[in-house]
Amino acid sequence: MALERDKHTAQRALLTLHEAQLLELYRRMVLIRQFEEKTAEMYARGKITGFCHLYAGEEAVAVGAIYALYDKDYVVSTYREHGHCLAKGADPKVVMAELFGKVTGISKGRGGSMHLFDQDLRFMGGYAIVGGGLPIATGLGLSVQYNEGPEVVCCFFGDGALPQGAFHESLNMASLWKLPVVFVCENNFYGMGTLVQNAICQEELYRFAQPYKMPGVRVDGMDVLEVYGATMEAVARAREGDGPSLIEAVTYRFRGHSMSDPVEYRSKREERIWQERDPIKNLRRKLTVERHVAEGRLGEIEAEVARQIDDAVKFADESPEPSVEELGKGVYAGS
Amino acid sequence: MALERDKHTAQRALLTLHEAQLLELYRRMVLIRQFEEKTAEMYARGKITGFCHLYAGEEAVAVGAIYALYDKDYVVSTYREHGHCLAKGADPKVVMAELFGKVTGISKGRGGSMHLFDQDLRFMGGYAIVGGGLPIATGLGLSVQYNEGPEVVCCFFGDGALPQGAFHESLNMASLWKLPVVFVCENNFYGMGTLVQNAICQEELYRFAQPYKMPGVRVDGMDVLEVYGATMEAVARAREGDGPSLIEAVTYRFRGHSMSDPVEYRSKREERIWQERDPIKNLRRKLTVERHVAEGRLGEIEAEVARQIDDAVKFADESPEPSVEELGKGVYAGS
Amino acid sequence: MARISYREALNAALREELDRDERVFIMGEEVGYFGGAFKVTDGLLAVYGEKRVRDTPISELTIVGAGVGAAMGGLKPVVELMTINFGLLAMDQIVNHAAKIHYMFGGKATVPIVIRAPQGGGHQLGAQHSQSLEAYFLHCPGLRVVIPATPADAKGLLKTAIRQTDPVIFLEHESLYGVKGEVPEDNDFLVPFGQAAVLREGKDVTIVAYSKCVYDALSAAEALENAGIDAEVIDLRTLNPLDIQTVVASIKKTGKAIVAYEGWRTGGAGAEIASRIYEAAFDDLDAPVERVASLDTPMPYNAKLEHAVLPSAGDIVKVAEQMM
Amino acid sequence: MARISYREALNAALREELDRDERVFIMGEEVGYFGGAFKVTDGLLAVYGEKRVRDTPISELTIVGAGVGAAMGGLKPVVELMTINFGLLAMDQIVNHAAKIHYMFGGKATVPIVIRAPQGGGHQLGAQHSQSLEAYFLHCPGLRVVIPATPADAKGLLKTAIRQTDPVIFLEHESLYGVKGEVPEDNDFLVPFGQAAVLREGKDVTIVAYSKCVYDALSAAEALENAGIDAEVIDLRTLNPLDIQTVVASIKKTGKAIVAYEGWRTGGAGAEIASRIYEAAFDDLDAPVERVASLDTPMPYNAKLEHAVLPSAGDIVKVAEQMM
Ligand SMILES: Cc1ncc(C[n+]2csc(CCOP(=O)(O)OP(=O)(O)O)c2C)c(N)n1
Ligand SMILES: Cc1ncc(C[n+]2csc(CCOP(=O)(O)OP(=O)(O)O)c2C)c(N)n1
Ligand SMILES: [Mg+2]
Ligand SMILES: [Mg+2]
Repeated sequence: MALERDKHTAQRALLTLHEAQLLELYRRMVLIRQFEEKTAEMYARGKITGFCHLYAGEEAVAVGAIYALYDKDYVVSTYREHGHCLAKGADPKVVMAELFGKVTGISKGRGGSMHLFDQDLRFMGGYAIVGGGLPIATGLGLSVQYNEGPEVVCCFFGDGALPQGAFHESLNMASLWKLPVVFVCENNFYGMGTLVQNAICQEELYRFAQPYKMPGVRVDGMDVLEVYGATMEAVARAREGDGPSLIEAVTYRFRGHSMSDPVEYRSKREERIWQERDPIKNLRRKLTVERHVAEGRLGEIEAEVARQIDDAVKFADESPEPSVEELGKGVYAGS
Repeated sequence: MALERDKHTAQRALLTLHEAQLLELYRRMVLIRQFEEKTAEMYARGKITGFCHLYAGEEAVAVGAIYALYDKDYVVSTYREHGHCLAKGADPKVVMAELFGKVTGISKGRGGSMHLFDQDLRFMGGYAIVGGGLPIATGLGLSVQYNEGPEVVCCFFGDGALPQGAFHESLNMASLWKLPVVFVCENNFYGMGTLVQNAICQEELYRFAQPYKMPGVRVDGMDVLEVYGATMEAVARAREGDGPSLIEAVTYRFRGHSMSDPVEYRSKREERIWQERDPIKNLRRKLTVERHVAEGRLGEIEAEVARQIDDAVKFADESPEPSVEELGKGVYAGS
Repeated sequence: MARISYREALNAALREELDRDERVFIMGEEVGYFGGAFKVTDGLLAVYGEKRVRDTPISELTIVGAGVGAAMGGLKPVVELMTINFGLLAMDQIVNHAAKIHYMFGGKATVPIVIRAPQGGGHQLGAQHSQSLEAYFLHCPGLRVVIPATPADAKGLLKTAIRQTDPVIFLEHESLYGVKGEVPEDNDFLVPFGQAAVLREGKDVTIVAYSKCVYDALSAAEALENAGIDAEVIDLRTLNPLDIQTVVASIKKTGKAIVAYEGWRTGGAGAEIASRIYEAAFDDLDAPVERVASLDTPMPYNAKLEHAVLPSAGDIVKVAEQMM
Repeated sequence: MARISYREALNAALREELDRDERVFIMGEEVGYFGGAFKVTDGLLAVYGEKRVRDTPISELTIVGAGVGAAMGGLKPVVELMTINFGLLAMDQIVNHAAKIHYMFGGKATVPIVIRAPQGGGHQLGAQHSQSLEAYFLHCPGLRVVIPATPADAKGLLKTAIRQTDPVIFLEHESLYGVKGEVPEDNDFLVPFGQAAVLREGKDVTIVAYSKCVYDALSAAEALENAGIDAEVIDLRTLNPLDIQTVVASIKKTGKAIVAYEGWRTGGAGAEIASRIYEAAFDDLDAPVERVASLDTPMPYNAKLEHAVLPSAGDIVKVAEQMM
């Protein structure tokens, strides 16, 4: 466990980041939270259908890690990717439109909640096969190295992906070739209803880094600054050509696995403990107490985000659906 | 590296095993060596075709590991499995007949060199997909545990299998469920023409055991007693219900990857060094020097094995081919 | 007889076989505490315990491979793939191992594994979660391919699958779990492999279907009746073995055939079925066999688009009318 | 023109495209130092270096997946699977990822990857090393499926595959590497996808084939000539896109068709081809389309058995004679 060192990193970030930067972290987390709350509401109202996996509770991981990246760096994600996509800079309008299945959506209504993508933002996709994104992230890392580019690839996946062969094959290949990939495991203790210790013989997931000769750290995934600090180190290493790292961010999803999960497998008490560790409240406390930011300033951000989310819903609602005539187009890029 | 301890284990085995047992180890290694030399000859003469991967040089691994098993214990192997199959007690006649594609072969001429199988011997098959045997061995381990049986499963595979997802998935599952499986990695430094360090970021393969919370040891795979000693420990553990182990046996294949490999990728010098460590000469030296076995006794064993191999070739040669009429039968076990 | 759902029928089959044979056990992701992603194994853990209802890590290749090994070790594993889409990770163990072992080891090994998997589209789950992949398994000697449409068949075929000795791919359609029907309660109610069911007799056109498309075929037949077209509907129930005789007997009467299936049109099971029809009944056909299937595109998320990709009763009606 | 082998033609195509486009690189097991298990990439490492000719660990799933990612990152990977049999480990990355990404991300991502793989039987390699799996890829929208028979096509189609923008499954037959033929030396010699080649004109029966079976079809045509039967031989060259027009035009003339392919008969590409023929030329057919294919069994090791499983020129001749 590298918790001591990381607490230190977090503290340093809190003290050295400009207020504007800290507020930006706050804004992004609030954006994700409000987006997800609105998404749940829209799902309940039947505006969104299919599988929908919310990110509420885990905001510090996406925001902390992605804030350590440059715009040109790549992000690869899973089916629980609204947060990563928004943190990478996607306009909530086009994300919400995608969830609504509209042609204005980020994937033109063809992808849905699990398959957001934006080449310009270098948000390289949400993949719905557990472990499916890791080989792709490895390949993106290879393309960067091939082009002697400065970019880094940040790949998010859940604890559930660790028993998948793809995880191990990717870590080996990335390490063997010293590819600039930061593997971020979001350990939220559950893969659907399965506790991590019922799926993996090793609960300290960062330990899997060791045989692959890469740094492995466990960080508090409810603390955006700690995630940010650890990712900064991993990114620097990757950018220097020193190869990949594994970050295990310990976090918690506040809601069920997907919108249809009644979450019967965990206790109210457990949920309460984690809600107290809410990453947004966590940063709010630090900002107001240690950096003396006025509550009002944070309130303004929240209100601003709320307007943005309302606009997103309005945009999504008013957007047209893709035309059925176009259906067969785009199966092939060529001809 | 656990070499010190294992040298000690080997020495203990040398001192505590009965002479008859040591001679049996010797006999089995000689059987495999002579069988493989004859196989090469028969291949050159066109009696054997297809892919054929010889085990010469690695005899100490199969013989040492399998001698630590009871008859009822299971063995799972790869395409380089003549040695494992013979060490598990197969009659060289039916193995040779299989290579000749005869109906008297151990797999009725349908399997060939890469697919030997005998349920009665609990030799559970040679599999030609790198990594393919590991999940199957894991499942056999599950069947033993399910039936509360005393058996252990011993699974052989090459260094080339370590970057395969199946290896990791199997180690995790076996450890998570404490299955009685002994994973024996034959690290002969090459997967076809690829050096292990060009395929795996971690050359000390036994280290992969660590995150899976199972013992991992590296042993001298040219010393049958050392392999035997390490396997005895792993088998005892498995039989006690304490779960799987990983043994990395460092060894060397004296010939090419398959009969068609001109072995251009390694140096004569390297080959010579390893030939000096020949596991058969190695045991011969110990038997004559430390246990005062007469050279003549060993010569008798060799001559006896030579007769057996000649008989095997004769049997294979004279056996009939499977009938083409039967071809479509046996695709399904039922109906 | 009891009127129960397809899901309940599967659950009943599992319970009965777990009771009947100690060697039978269930293994898969979320099959235990969660009761199965589609609740097919609901309640079984409580009754049979962890030994016989085993939750696994997310490791499809090794789940199937461990099932193969367990079967070789004398057990009768019923492995659930959460959906067939994830089964693509296990293709090596299914095609290179499960299907080959009995034959390539000279008949000395058997692999009595049942691999159950939900499949199909229609729930806006997008490109990676909506596939129907029976054609892959049909094109692999050594595997039995079972694909029931009704609750009774779901029960009877699953019990047969568990009792026999070859690897079986048992494909359930995600849209059918809630469908109800009369199901025999008899513990020895078995539906044999390789016997298609004529669900509706008719003289003008034969609609051959399986899985969810059986219902589309039946609706189409009703609609066609109003238009004065008398359709016969056949449910194949298993694709391997494939009961082409029943289909041919029908075509001798109708002279026309439509094959309806949800897989992609190109290279789907419908191509094989059509080819077999031609080979066996060329002279009896008045028109080419028509295929009604999914369009050849990855599944889009948008509901209207998805609806347009999937085959429907309406599509069958349209095609049947054009054939007349 | 130069008279070179299929293997050399592939090697030349790779060299030319490596020279032409900096983004092109090769990746796979043993492609570098070893020169490829079948020596297709022989000599390339020495010229192009490790960056562009990359040996990989044995990790099929991640080799293909890394190729997909590299393609999304702007490169043009040519991935070699040592044989298609091992490609079953990579089905998830091929079918769930490579084939879907362009469509499911709204057309914004492209995956210009070429996945080359030897396949086929005939060398006594047994059940796990002798498969022909084109049907799996044909049944997956989003993939192009290319399967050349001649050295010239091997070169021209591989170059086209590398230059275009969709994922391509490029299947080579292990028995063809040594086959020689005239191959254009022109650096811009491209063979377009979706254009079948009429290799021999005839008026009595159309033999549709691809890959190694093209040679069987040509031998059969010669043998049939002696028996007074004039066969037309068509090499499809690509299965997706599938040039059914050329086939239909031929059948309009001959009235009879045989489809010859090495995959298992049931559910193979031949079923699709036959279905398309019926759909487009039902009234022109005098007899059902005949399929000549591998028997539906795992491949046995014994040479005689293997020979009996595989389709042959003799089988085509026999079927053609029966059709007359
Ligand atoms: C290969 C594969 N197997 C199974 C599933 C079904 N499934 C979807 S999410 C999930 C759990 C994943 O848990 P984890 O990786 O921890 O991510 P989390 O949902 O906790 O973010 C499962 C089993 C899948 N999508 N892909
Ligand atoms: C999945 C898979 N990929 C590739 C191959 C081709 N192949 C056969 S043996 C081999 C090398 C394996 O090396 P290793 O595991 O070290 O075993 P060794 O031959 O040294 O005993 C390869 C790449 C295969 N059989 N299966
Ligand atoms: Mg999780
Ligand atoms: Mg090796």
